[in-house]
Amino acid sequence: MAAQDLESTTGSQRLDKDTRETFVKIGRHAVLLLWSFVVLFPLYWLASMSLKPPGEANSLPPDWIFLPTVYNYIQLLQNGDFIAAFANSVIMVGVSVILVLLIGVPAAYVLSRYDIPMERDVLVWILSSRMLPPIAVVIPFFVIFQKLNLFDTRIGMVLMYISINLSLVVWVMKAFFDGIPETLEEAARVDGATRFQGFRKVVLPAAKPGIISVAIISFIFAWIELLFGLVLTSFKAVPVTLYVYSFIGSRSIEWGMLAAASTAMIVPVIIFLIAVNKYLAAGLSFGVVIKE
Amino acid sequence: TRGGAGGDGGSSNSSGGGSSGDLAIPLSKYQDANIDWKQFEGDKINIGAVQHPWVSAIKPAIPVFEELTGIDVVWNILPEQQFRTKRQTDVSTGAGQFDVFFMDQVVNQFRHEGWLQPLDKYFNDSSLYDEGWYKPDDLFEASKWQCHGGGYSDKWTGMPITIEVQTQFYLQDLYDKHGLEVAETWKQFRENAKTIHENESDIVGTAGRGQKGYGMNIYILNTLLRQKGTKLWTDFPNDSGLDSQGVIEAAEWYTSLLQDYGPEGASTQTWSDVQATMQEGRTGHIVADANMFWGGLTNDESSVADTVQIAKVPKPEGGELNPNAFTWQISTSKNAKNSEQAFLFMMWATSQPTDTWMHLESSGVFSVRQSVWENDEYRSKVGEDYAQVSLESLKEAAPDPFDRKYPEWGQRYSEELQRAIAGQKPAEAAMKQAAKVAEDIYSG
Amino acid sequence: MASITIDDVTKRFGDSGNSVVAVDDISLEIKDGEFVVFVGPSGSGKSTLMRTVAGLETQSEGDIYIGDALVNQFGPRARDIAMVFQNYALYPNMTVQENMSFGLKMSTDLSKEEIEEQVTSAAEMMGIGNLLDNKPGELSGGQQQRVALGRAIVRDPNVFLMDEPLSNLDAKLRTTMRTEINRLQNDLDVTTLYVTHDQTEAMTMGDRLVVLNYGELQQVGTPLECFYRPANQFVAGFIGSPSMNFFEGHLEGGTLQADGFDFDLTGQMQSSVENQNEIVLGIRPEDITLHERANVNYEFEAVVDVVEPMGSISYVYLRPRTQESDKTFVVEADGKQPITEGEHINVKIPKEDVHLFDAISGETIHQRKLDSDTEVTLNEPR
Amino acid sequence: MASITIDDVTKRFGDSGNSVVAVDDISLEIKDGEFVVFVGPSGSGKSTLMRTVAGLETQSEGDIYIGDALVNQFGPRARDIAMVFQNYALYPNMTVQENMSFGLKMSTDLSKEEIEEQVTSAAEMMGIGNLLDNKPGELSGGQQQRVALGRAIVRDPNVFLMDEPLSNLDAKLRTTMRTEINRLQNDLDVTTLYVTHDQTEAMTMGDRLVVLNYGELQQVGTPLECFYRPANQFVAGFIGSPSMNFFEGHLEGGTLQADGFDFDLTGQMQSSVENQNEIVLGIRPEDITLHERANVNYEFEAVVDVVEPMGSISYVYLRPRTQESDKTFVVEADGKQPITEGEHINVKIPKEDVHLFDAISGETIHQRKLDSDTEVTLNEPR
Amino acid sequence: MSTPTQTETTDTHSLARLRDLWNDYLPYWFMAPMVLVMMMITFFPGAYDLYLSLIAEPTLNIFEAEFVGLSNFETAFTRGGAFHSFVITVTVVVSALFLESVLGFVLAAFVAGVESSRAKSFYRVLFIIPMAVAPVSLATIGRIMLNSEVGIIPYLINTATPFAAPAFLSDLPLLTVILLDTWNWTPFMFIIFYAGLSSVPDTLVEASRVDGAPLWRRYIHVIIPYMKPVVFVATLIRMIDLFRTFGVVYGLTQGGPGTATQLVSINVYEQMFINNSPGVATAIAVVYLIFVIAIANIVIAKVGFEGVWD
Ligand SMILES: Nc1ncnc2c1ncn2[C@@H]1O[C@H](COP(=O)(O)OP(=O)(O)OP(=O)(O)O)[C@@H](O)[C@H]1O
Ligand SMILES: Nc1ncnc2c1ncn2[C@@H]1O[C@H](COP(=O)(O)OP(=O)(O)OP(=O)(O)O)[C@@H](O)[C@H]1O
Ligand SMILES: [Mg+2]
Ligand SMILES: [Mg+2]
Repeated sequence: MAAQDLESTTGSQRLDKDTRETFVKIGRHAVLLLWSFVVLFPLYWLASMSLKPPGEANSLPPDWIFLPTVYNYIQLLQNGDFIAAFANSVIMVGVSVILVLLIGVPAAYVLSRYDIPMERDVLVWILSSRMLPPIAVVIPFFVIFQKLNLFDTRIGMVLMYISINLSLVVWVMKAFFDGIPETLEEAARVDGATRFQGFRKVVLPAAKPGIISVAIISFIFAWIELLFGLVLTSFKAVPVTLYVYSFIGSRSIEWGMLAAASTAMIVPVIIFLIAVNKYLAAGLSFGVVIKE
Repeated sequence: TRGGAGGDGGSSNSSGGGSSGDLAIPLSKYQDANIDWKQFEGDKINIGAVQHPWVSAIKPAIPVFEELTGIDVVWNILPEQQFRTKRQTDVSTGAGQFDVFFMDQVVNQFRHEGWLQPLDKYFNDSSLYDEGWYKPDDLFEASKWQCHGGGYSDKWTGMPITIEVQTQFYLQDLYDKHGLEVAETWKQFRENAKTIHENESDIVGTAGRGQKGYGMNIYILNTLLRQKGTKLWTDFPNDSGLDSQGVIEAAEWYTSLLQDYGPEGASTQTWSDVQATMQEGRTGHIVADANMFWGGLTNDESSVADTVQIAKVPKPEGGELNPNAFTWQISTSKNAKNSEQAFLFMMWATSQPTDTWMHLESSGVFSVRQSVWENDEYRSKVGEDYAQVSLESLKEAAPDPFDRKYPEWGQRYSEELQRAIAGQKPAEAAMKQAAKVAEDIYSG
Repeated sequence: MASITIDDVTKRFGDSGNSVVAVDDISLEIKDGEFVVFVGPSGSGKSTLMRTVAGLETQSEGDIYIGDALVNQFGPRARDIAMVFQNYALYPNMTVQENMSFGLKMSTDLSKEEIEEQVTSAAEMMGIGNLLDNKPGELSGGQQQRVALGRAIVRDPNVFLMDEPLSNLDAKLRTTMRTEINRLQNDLDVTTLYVTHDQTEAMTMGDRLVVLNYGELQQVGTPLECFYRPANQFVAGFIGSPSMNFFEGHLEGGTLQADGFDFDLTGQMQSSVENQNEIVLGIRPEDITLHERANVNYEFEAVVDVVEPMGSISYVYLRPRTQESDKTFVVEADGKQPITEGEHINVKIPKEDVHLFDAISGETIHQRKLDSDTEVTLNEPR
Repeated sequence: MASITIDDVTKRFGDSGNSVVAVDDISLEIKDGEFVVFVGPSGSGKSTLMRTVAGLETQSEGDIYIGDALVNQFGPRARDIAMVFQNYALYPNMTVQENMSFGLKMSTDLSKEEIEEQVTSAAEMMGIGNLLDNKPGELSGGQQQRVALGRAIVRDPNVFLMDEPLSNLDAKLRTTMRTEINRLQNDLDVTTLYVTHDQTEAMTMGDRLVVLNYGELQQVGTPLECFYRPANQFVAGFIGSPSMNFFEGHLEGGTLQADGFDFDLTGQMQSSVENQNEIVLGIRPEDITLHERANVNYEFEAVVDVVEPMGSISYVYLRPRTQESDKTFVVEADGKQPITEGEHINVKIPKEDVHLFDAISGETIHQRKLDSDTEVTLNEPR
Repeated sequence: MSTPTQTETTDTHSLARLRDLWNDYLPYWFMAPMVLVMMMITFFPGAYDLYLSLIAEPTLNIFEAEFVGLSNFETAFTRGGAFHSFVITVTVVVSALFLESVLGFVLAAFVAGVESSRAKSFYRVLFIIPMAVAPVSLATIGRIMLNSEVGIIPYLINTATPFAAPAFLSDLPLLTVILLDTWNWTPFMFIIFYAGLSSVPDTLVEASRVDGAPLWRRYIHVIIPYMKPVVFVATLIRMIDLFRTFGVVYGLTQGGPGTATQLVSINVYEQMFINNSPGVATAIAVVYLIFVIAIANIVIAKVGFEGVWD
């Protein structure tokens, strides 16, 4: 190709590329902003319902501008039961997330790295634990919980939360471990690390985005869980979800309180998300580390 | 509207050791009774309750009961749907956690499964019951009837705590504007709805429950069909009567009313949508729904508080007024550990002193006792209109009979009605299908 | 095919606070079809410069032209390049065949068969023809590197960028590959930038050498120019293996007083020196001669520290007998010349082979002599 | 420190159906403290053998002993080794400092300060002292490789395994590192296995060379042995750069008739030959001499194909004038000797420098002559 | 120094022995708690459901139970409307899964491509939040927002666009359910895909750029294949979760109008808690479990889940 050929091709490519690049950029931002709107609008509406004075929650045309009142939140804060259940949930869910990671992540590692007999069947079996609708298993669980004295205990609820998340953790983490080259562990073992140390010091940090993402999801799954909390507790271990619904009465719905409680329930999730946000982004580039 | 602290929580409200002077109701009101109140001192009962105003109304009086009997009361309060799940799990596995629980449309289902414990044994126990003091005749017939398995049992299945009855609601300012009269008949009602629907841009003629569910659309339709002179199960369990002319006419009327003058998507509206629509002044009427909406429509949640009016439900020309009514009863199960204590509680809670206090001093608006509705203090407290319309309706009220498979076939029946409201099939076809399904369920 | 112009390009990594300057204000013109070899110590910015040309890094300052087009805003795809990455960057989920075909599939309209044919023949040529169905994870290091090279050379791009493409190959294979790359580059006449640490590759493959240090350009010239006419002490020391020996010294009336010996400057040298006093004398190991017997011509006596036999030659590490520090210098001696460690030997530094550098700036003050033939070929590209 | 015994070790990859034999029945004894260099073409099984010794691969057959202990069942940790991986295998989430400390933390009880001190001094020595807080992803290729090397050398293990640890370093740094590794190995007296493709490293670093090809052992011996006394044509061709030139020929009454020239065998050669007829003559590029003027001694006239100037020497590629094929051979000529491409020149093959190989088996039939001094040092480890 | 044997044998220190025991049997220790929990949460409920599906009346005393063979299964498919709900469920699963995967991936890729790290963090947090809205809240608030008369969404459509708002819940129930689920659960896909994307080595992307691949082909040929295990797992798990979706849909439509959104889980719920037919409910659940296991197996067999380094 002669130089002028290049010139013309790159010239046109340049045009192409410039337009395409801007196009892509604008398109990307448009999509992200659009989705942000789609996500934000109901959330905004929820929050605004919680901040509107009584009677304005559903008024149309909407009061876009209104004097926000924290009345509902004050009510919520003064509701000792709500606060207690909130704290209870934070503890139970928090502990369950830690435990489910402690149980699930090592198992996922083994499933990823070792030759397990009937590996596929084991994996499907694990997955089968989330195939039945909770509705269909809640009664058996109720029966066992009664027998084992786990009914209405925090330990019981933590166990339940573990059980709803374990399959997720195992599967997703296995996938992430599969993506981490074994060379890293080889290096660790040569460096004198035991298999466990290799796992803990080298593999785990490399799997951080995966761990964080399953932690987030597990947290949320447990946090919004309703059915097991409903059936398997009565006083001591009641999760906050049940309280949110207590604003849906027999012949009236307290929109403001419902919205406030629902909003309040999102807050710990946001806090959790912000706390782990930076780890979620911490992608590793194995490519610069091993030649392959 | 919603009273008291949400949810269950903790144990009783008894602060313990408070002198009777602090109590909401003087103990003397109960001590006249020839009942051994203290026989279960130190026990504890567990109440499974729905998130219902009754709970908030009675809660301040619980210390009275605790003081009176020495029994601790523990609450377990849940939203309706969640409560049903929990109650069913509890009784079906024989766990017997609840000594007292709210009972509704499933009464005969539970009775048939042998989960419910008839109360007659306790009524007959003189240390537990004193008829002269309790005055069972003061209870509305409708609620007593429901407490006997809705006509399917001759034994007490529970004791009534609340009753609500259907009434209609309308907006006075619209009526004034368009020169309308309060409708007494279906025809009038339809015309009123038409006038409003066609002359107002942002306001629909009427709103009514369209959502399926045994407490939803058919709760309204059942009234209308009874007014047409027919009833559910013309011949139980062989002929459901749902394909009779009266039912079909009622269904056609209700369906076309909602389709023509109801909101878009009326077929999916539940009581909360209906209420919200009215609260926002987006509808001229509510055709027939719980009188208990009154509170929600007149409090500060409502933008129509000063113009909304209550009236009895319309009836067909020549038909009878017999609005649907619904009673929450409280029952105890076979496996409950403290049934006697539970009975003491039920009786105390539904007794005249307690009920009167709940309505006069607390937030009750749903008394099962006629005497309360006639009480002037109460009438002036809740408003003459509300009290009078409710009372008259209650006297005429005819609740639904909840046979043991009502939940199952009722669900299918309401599905069919919902389809008709949604315009997916004609009302007649829907009702015929519903009849078939209902009968199949009993024969299959 | 296209010329490449690198215009005042600077590349900084990190945020402005504690940034690392990987490429420091480099300007360079590479002619269409030229083969340019980049050399420099590890970390001197070779890869960074190459990646900037590829469009994988965006320069912090400066412009890059390919042909006449300013390509600052272009991605690698628009620049139409083929690259061998220093770390291979093979696709782990694709077979060798797929790895090598990928670029052709993406950048050309060739039919499946044509692609397969080209890939197979390139793979055969590189001795990995029987590994086409393997995944990169099943290959040895050298085989992986050949796949990485193969992936680039099957293409027909504007520019070849090769970042140490032969570092993990054995000497024989490297020779073959070297020849193949040169042949290919000649055939296609593609402008090529090539990074290597191998002196042989640096000296033999390129039209011009580009010497970098700390991100700065040290010298651009033909390999022989850089070897015989180094622009500064760094280049002199960097090109040639073993390195040129340097003796620092103080100039005292036409005599360089180094640690352990004196060296008399020729008149020509003296005239070049002007008034610098601190001078470095440079002489390549192969130019120094060792003599068993004393001789008028030798400069000084030295002690043999280590002898590294290399087959036909030996590297002898020596220390001037009267030197104070224990720095050694290297001499390339005939492999069959019997030299034992600890022995005293006479060293001769031929005057015509000596370079002189300014000890402070490092600039070359005096270049060695060359016979006129060599002098002529210096500026000729290979 | 420990001896290593590799006993009939075979390593196959893949399932029995289509398996690849990466290491083929190798037996080898490595003495305590010995420095052994593995060489062989790419894919010859060097890394695999090394990884097997490390315990990262389990051999398909055979035993490995470290010291007197059979370690087949032991993991790398129990074998107490330090290894430089060919692909570095740095921990991407750790800084350079942490990468280098990791092994010490895991395998010793040293205090934090001691570890830091050792790591810092090793890093300084390798010129990466200022990069201690960087992550591997922010380093140049050579810097990464130095981290990988540093991670191994800070430790004090039973065995060092180094798989091409210097391949991405520049010549100068490589020389320094070579010396450092040797010094360290001497100081610690750790048994060391070292893979390299660099002829200089192969010749100078190890006590013994192990030459592999296709997973099979070709020769084990001191570097000079392998260079001067190659066991077969493969070793002869592999060791030394540029490679030995081979001329195939037919033996006709004491004269080897090669393509383009005849070569008269000496009596001694003839007696070694026995009754093979197909013979390969081998001679190293540096042993052939070129002469402008005709001379009784030269063998044949040749045409200059290419001249590669290399600084002090040039590689001249020639073809016997009357040769039929266009195969060339290489001669190492003085860099200042003026030779131009296309020129005709006379080639001399000194009889004493000639090797003869059996053309079929490749076995060496006749080795070159050496002066008695060299002969003696052949078997001495460095 | 010692040879390895000596290190091994002289290490008779009990703590060290314990450590060896730990490391030698590491896979067992690692698997044991998971297997234990799994046994607890699968075997008993599974067996219990199977048992219930085979008997007439629920009873905990197996000796009193009246086994009725497959009659519950028969009822499930005749009166129980099991087949209809399977069809509805599959429709929802397929469409929601498609929407959520595509949207989740596109969003993850787009967010990963955002330059400003602040904007990136913002999107990352924001896009996850919908998942944290509790199902019944979402359904209740969603209902009111979609209400034709007082809902904000129909209002906005009617006032801000030239279109007339449809009655979402009655005229487009299935679509509404699918869209709401998409709003609710796209975050799940987003977060896993995002984490997956951030573990794709830069060098691969660089290599593919140099190889001249345009953006979308880089994704198709290099990035997605590389993160295949993650994509696969996220999709599979989401699929399985979708199969048992309950809360939001029930709260929103209760399976209506009619049975237009009668998902399997809603059907099971109604059979169990409304009709009081645990036998039929569990029969549906059992058939359904077999169905989903079969699908999962097919998907696994067809797509496979090997990592790139295997
Ligand atoms: N995991 C594997 N699966 C299949 N074959 C493999 C695997 N690892 C290596 N091989 C093959 O085994 C042979 C030896 O590989 P090895 O890595 O030992 O070579 P090497 O001598 O180190 O080569 P290089 O110098 O190129 O690094 C090669 O042919 C290679 O393709
Ligand atoms: N991503 C990065 N972040 C920070 N510093 C970097 C980064 N990449 C490279 N550097 C630094 O820039 C300098 C030049 O690196 P570069 O990779 O260009 O060197 P190089 O000449 O290719 O070296 P080598 O021969 O070792 O490959 C080095 O000091 C390196 O540490
Ligand atoms: Mg580099
Ligand atoms: Mg190797």
